[in-house]
Amino acid sequence: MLNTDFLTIIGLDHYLILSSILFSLGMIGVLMRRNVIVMLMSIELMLNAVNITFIAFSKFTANVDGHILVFFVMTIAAAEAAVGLALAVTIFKRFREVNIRFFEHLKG
Amino acid sequence: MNNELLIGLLILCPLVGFIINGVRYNRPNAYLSGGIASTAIGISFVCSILLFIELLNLPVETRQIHVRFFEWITVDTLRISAGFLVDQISAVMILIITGVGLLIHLFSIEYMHHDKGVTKYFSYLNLFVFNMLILVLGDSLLTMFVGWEGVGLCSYLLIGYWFTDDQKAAAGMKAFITNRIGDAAFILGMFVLFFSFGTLDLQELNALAPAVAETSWMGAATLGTLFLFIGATGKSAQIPLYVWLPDAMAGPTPVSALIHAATMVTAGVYMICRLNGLFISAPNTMMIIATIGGLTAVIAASIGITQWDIKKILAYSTVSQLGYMFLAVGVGAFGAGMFHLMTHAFFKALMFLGSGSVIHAMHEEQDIRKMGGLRKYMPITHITFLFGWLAIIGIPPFAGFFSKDEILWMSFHSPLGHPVLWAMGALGAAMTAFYMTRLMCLTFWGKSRVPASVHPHESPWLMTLPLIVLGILSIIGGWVGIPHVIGAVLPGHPENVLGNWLGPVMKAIPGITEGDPETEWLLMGVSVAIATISAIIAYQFYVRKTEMPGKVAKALGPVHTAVYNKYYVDEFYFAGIINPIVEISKNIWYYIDVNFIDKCTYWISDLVKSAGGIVRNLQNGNLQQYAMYVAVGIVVILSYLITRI
Amino acid sequence: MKLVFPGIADLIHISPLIALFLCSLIPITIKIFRGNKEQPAVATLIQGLIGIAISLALLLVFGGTGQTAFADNLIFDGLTYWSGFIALSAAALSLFLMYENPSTTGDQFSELTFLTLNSALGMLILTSATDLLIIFIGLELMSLSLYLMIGMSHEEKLSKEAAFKYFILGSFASAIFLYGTAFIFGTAKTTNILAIMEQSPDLMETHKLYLFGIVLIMLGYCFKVSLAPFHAWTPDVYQGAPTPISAYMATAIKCVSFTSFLRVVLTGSVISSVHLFDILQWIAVITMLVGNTAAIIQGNLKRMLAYSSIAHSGYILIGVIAAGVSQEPSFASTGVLYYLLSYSLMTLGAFAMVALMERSENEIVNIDDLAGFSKRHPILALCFTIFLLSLAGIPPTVGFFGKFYVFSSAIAEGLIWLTVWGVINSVISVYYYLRPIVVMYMKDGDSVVATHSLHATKGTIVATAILIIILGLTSGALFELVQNTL
Amino acid sequence: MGEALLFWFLALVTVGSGLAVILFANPIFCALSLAMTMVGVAAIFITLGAYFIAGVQLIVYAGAVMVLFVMVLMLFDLSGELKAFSRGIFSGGLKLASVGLIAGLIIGAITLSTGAIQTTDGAAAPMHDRTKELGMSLFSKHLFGFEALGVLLLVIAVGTVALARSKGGTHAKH
Amino acid sequence: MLLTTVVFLPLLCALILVFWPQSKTLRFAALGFSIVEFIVSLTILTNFDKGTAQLQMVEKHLWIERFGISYHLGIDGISLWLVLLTTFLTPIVILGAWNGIQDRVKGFHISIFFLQFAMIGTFLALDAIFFYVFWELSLIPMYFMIGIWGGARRIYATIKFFIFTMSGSVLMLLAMIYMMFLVQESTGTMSANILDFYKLNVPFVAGTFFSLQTLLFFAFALAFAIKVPIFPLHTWLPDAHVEAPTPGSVILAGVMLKMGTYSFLRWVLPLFPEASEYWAWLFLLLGVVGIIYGALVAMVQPDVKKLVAYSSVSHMGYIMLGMFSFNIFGVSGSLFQMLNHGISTGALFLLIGMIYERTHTREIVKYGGLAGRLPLFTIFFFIMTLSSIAVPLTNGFIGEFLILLGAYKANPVLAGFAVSGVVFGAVYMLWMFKKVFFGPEGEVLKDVHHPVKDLSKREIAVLVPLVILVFWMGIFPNHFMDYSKSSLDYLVKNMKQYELTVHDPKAPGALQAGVQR
Repeated sequence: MLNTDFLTIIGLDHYLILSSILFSLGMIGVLMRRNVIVMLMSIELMLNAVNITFIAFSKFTANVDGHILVFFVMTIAAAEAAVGLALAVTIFKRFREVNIRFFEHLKG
Repeated sequence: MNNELLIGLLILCPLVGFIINGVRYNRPNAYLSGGIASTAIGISFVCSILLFIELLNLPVETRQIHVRFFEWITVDTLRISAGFLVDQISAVMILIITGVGLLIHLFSIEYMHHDKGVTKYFSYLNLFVFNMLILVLGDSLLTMFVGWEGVGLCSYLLIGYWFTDDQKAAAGMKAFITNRIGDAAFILGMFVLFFSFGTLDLQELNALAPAVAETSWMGAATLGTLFLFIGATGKSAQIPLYVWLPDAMAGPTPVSALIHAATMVTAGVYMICRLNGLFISAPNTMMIIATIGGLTAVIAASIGITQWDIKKILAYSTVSQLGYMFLAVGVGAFGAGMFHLMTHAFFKALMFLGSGSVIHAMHEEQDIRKMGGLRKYMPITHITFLFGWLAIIGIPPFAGFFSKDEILWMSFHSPLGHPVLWAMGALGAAMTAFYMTRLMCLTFWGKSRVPASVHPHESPWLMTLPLIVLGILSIIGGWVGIPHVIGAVLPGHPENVLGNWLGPVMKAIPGITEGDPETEWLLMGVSVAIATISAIIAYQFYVRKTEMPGKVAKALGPVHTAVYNKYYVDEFYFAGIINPIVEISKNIWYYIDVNFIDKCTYWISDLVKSAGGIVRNLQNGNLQQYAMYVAVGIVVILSYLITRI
Repeated sequence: MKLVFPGIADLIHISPLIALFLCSLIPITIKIFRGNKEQPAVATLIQGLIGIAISLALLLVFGGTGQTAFADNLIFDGLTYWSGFIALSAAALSLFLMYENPSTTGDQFSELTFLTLNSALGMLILTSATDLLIIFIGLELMSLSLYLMIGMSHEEKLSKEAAFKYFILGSFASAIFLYGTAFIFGTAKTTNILAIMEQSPDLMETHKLYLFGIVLIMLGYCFKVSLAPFHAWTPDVYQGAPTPISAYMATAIKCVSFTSFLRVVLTGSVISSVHLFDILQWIAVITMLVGNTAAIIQGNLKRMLAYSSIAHSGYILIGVIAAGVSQEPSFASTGVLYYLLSYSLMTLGAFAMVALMERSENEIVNIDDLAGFSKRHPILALCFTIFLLSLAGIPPTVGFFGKFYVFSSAIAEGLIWLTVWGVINSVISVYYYLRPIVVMYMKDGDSVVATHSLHATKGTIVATAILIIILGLTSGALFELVQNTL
Repeated sequence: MGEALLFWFLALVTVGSGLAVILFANPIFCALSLAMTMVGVAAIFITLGAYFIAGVQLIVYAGAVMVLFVMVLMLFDLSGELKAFSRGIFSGGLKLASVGLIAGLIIGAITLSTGAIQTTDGAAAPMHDRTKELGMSLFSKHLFGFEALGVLLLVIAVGTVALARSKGGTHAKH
Repeated sequence: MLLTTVVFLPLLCALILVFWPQSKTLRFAALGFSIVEFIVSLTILTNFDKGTAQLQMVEKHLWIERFGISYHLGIDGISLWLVLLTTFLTPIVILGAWNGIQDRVKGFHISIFFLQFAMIGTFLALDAIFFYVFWELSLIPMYFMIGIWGGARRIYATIKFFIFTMSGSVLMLLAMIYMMFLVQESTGTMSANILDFYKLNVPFVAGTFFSLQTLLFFAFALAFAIKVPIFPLHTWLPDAHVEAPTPGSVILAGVMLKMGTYSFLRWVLPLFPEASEYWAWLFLLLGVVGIIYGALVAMVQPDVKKLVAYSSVSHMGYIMLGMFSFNIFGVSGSLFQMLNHGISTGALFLLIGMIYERTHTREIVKYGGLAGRLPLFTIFFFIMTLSSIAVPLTNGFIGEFLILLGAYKANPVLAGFAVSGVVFGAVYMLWMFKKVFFGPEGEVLKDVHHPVKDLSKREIAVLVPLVILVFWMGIFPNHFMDYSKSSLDYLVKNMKQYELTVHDPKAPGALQAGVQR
């Protein structure tokens, strides 16, 4: 007899696992994509995953603080995106390159 | 006069002489510096005579003068003071040292007056006398050791006196180092005695020695005396440490006379006599001493037969004679040992000085093959040398006869002795007679083989005077020890003066019996006969049938080669001991220091650096790689936690 | 729902922060009014310094009371007091260096000052925050300002790369930190560490996720204070960033991050999990080894100092661990604070020395470039020697006493094995700290300072050198002083 | 059941578009996929009753941030970029493995822990709007954070402008 | 205040020299200062009470209250002569460096005074951390001295020196901290005071390495053993000596090595008596190995200075041997030998420096026949050689004899091996002496354009005090040993429950155990 509870009853686990998968995808993006802009996107992905976690916890523990946290995180994520993109533009203008492997002058 | 002052003067005069001459080391005036040095020794000589008289005036039971100047080393129970003891034994010694020393100083003035470093020479000589006096007067083993090392040092300086010659410098070094080996053993001996008896004072040691003879080899007295004896073999050139003495002939000849014949080399004998109470309680040691002494007497004499260098012959003769002395003390005849020490000092100093005179005359030539017939040119030297010769081969009534005879007799008669020991002594006597006669023949007698360029001449009076004095002493010196059997038949019944004088401080050999006069006479006759025959053969060989030695040598073949090459002992020491040590040292330096310890430190530093290299390689500038480290770090930490909790 | 509105007391508490923010606005406002033209750099410098001074004064007056503000979001205790003091001082000294460094001075100095002051503001928030969210905000304010500051360097290549690397990795670490916060929020139902402190042992028992949350948060800190294996950004960024900013990062950021880390550790997470404590020990050991071994083979002075900074993080972590396991954490905390102070002093001095050698913004200062330095500048060479010896931990400098206190606290907790690693590493470190001294004194060369007019930099160097000795000799009194406020 | 279906659908959307973000070679597609993800996340927020947050998510993320991304992408000349991933098979494998392990470990911890978290049943709880509650909290308990965020945004604004104007920035002479 | 003056006067001198004008007067000023310091230090002698083993002239001020660390100076019979040796050697070194050091003269003299400050501090400090501060501090000036004024491989040598010595001492620091906590455990307050350390009873378990006392013992011993240095930790020494400038070598050999041996007496033996006794075999063995090994390796050195450096290894082996024989002979011998080594090896280094100034080489093969040209030099060298090979009536003999005596009491077999050092010592020194001074004139004398001159008056003035001491100590050792007798006696007899108190001159006699009148 197959237990279908996992499919039918959606609980905290589901949201958390979803968020962890998203988080991992974001990590893979940061770790493996060669384009710096996509790396920035992946970081956004990670932050989104975190937000899901917050909200899920907030809902399942009836704690409204989670919403505030998400609100703050979003703001900061936006700020980060701004700074990241500004930096990306700067280095693109300088190196004419978005492939991360060209930024290896500092090493050793 | 005050005893302290006397002893102080006695010891310090040579030191003052050393300092004066040492300060003016670069003024080459032989007469002035020699004068200073001789005066110093002269004062000491006078002091010794005064001390001797003082001693004579004391009653027999308390016949000693003991002064302590200051505490030298005081650590817990080790209390050594700068204390000096004049008793019967050391009184004899200081007389010999200062007396013979004075003569040799005088001889040196003339002998060395061409030399540029003569002032230095005299300062060394004075320093030597100073140290020798400390050696004989020191009241404890440690003070004795001061002189013991000091004389070794002076010997080093004087052997290497002509230091620009590499070989001479090396000879000095050899002497010092060989002595040092002995000294190391001496130090160990002191330790053994100190921790067993709690003192290093000579008299106390004698008194504390076990009353019953020690049979164990590991007993304190045996072990201690054995170590001391090893020390003595170094200083007194006995097997196995005798090798330095022949080389020591590199020094000026008067030095050989003073240090390597009359005084320093006898220090070992003196030391054993000094500690006779202790040594006698260690029969095992005594046996070894006697054996070594006998062996040395024979072996050194045999080498002496084949040598061509006048001084080398005398050197081997000295080694051989020292062997006699050890034979004497080894069988417990301390008095005989001292007696031979004294007569030997006279005649061997005489012979060395005589050879010096010859060398002087021959313009520094030492090879007796280039001499011969010198009798004509140097009558005084010849005559005095003749006395010395007679004395050493033991022809009565010359000094050597009495002392040697007493030794041979005691080695036969003493409970510690053995006929084999006597046989060795007799064999040695025969050989001695042979090579000394050979020396006489080749040097003074026979045809002259002197090169045409050399014009031998008699030495000036300052050199001949000491020869004459010593020559006389070589004749009459033995009369202080006329043995009882002879004395009994002579008019006026001369007693064994020396024996009686030393008697109170010499412990009797346990179990000695009254000797059988017939046997004594017999042995005496035998030894004189051997010596005479042997001398006659030598005369035949080297004056009459001069082709014979070559034939004999050829007949003996390898034996002769071995003896001629001194049994290859030096070679053995070099190949077997010295070179391996040097090689090992090089290797341990190279392999342990440079290649192991340092390599280890390099290895550690390389390890650190290569770790740094790894980190550097990880730090490859790739951003994603860095992020990966974070990810891997998280994985490791989380999985660790999962597995642990 | 109970609402707590902030009152005037809260405002007084955060007055240093407010002052810092307001003063930071002055230079850019003036720039706006001047029609987007830079005012003389010295004026900007003075304004910035005034801002820091006011803030510092307010902090010293009102701080250190141990009171909380803004609904327990902030706390103003001894840790805040001292680390704020160190951070603000470091900011002031770094401003001096920025003022004279070719890669930071001139054009846009007022913006730089603005960012510097605001990043200092972020630091003050970070060091006083007790809520993980506020911590995060402080962290971000501090870091984002720094990313921008590095990116604004006049040097055109390496600084951009450094800024970008720092940014990506920093954001990555922030995300991880945040994820950890989320777990804690979910399990402990609050993000306030004062509130967590009480339930921490229970949670540790029951909730894996809580433990993971704590771990992820710690990793976020480990990244900020550059502990191995999260250190990789440090050498690159320190090297690429303008030297004054490297100095600022190495000192102020490390100081406040460690203080905040300490605050989190003191919640009891470490005590209740012996395994966390094991992990931190290993991190400390690896960090020290990585930093010291890599520093040995560096030729670039700044890079070497960066690795040395990593290594020092390891030493400090020893103190943090000791504080975490201790029953009486104020002892170890004082050690950590003293170490941070000492480390800040000597690192600032050392970076100032690097700044002194830079003729242009593109200049790379290698250790070998110091050859013959001592002959031309004996006093500066002596000062540098003092910095390096202090970094190596030779008495009686502050560096020695820093290590002494940290190791003492560790030994008091029985962490002997850890301290053995610590001292082994300090021996390794001697090797590379001696190298600049060797080059300066024992090799001939024509090394000179960039220009002779770098008075502020020189002043910084001499002042820190003197302080290193004086604070070393009076370290006992200082220790008492700090411990009494904790 | 419908709720479950909705969840699985949204999960599929977010994960699928998330996957697309990291798989597409062309960054424009990535950006569009990211926007899709954001929308999906917003929808999940709604299912979790966070309406306000969902709105903010749509406005800030899907609106502002994504536009920013796309604009920046337009600035760049990306014709040369044909491959999505960095080179290195070994390191790639290691990266994948470690991320996978992290995910696995966290999921494991989640499944172990959620039982202990006292969940008020999400489905049972009324889905009322919490925006007011949120506002109250924001201006009382979280006032400081809010103000700090304000400062942060100002700093970012000034800073990015300054960065853009800096010598090495967009106006740099090449 | 006397000890404070003695410790800090050199620092003051260094500070004055910093501001002294760069002129010829600098050297005179430095010489004058050092002589003043010596005279001041001599007043210790007049104020010293020979009859007590307690600490005298103690000064104590709390420094770091929380840790019980204090500024704590005091002197007893063990440290007395080492302090005087330091102050005595300094003027000699300064005078000896008159011509040798021409580069950065000011820095050099500052280093010397700084070094003197650190060394005296090490000998007088009675507080663990205070001691450690001085201990480490002394590395720095020596590091500079070797590194700046040294020979061709000076950098390698100086770094090796620094890292070797440092790596030992850090573990000691940990051990010290640990002991401070032990004090806290037993008395309630933390203290780094050595007097409190002495009162500790550190648990000891025989037969294992991992017992507390053993570990602490080795932590301390390692630091000191490297400094001494004991075989096989000695390899820094030859390098450091060879590369160091003459003054550096003199101070290194003369005083710095003594810091290690002194510290054994001050710290290791009384603090960890059981462990010391249990592990004595190791140190005795290493001492003997060091004696023989140093001598053998010295024998084959091609470089005079390296030879003397290895001879130091050998001599320090004697000192260790004496110390770990735990009887009054060995211990007083090793203290005496510390002074001897300082004087004779210091003098040898000075002499080598003098000849190096003239010939610019130290290779033995290039010398030869110096005795003919440089008689004065030869005489001085010979006297120092004698002292080095321990000929009676020189200082070396007293030390070596007592050490061997003590060692014999402790372990006759090892002593037997050690005695061979007497022979080897003579071998390498005399061999070198022969090669350098005797034989035909060597390469260095053949340069007709630069004839090698004999010693100048200045150089004679440098050497004469040393020669006087060689004989003074050799002939009247009691003049020196009397001062340390009480302390050493007390140490040997009460090692197991060693405790020191502060000597109150008004109430003498409390702690005179074992003093023999």
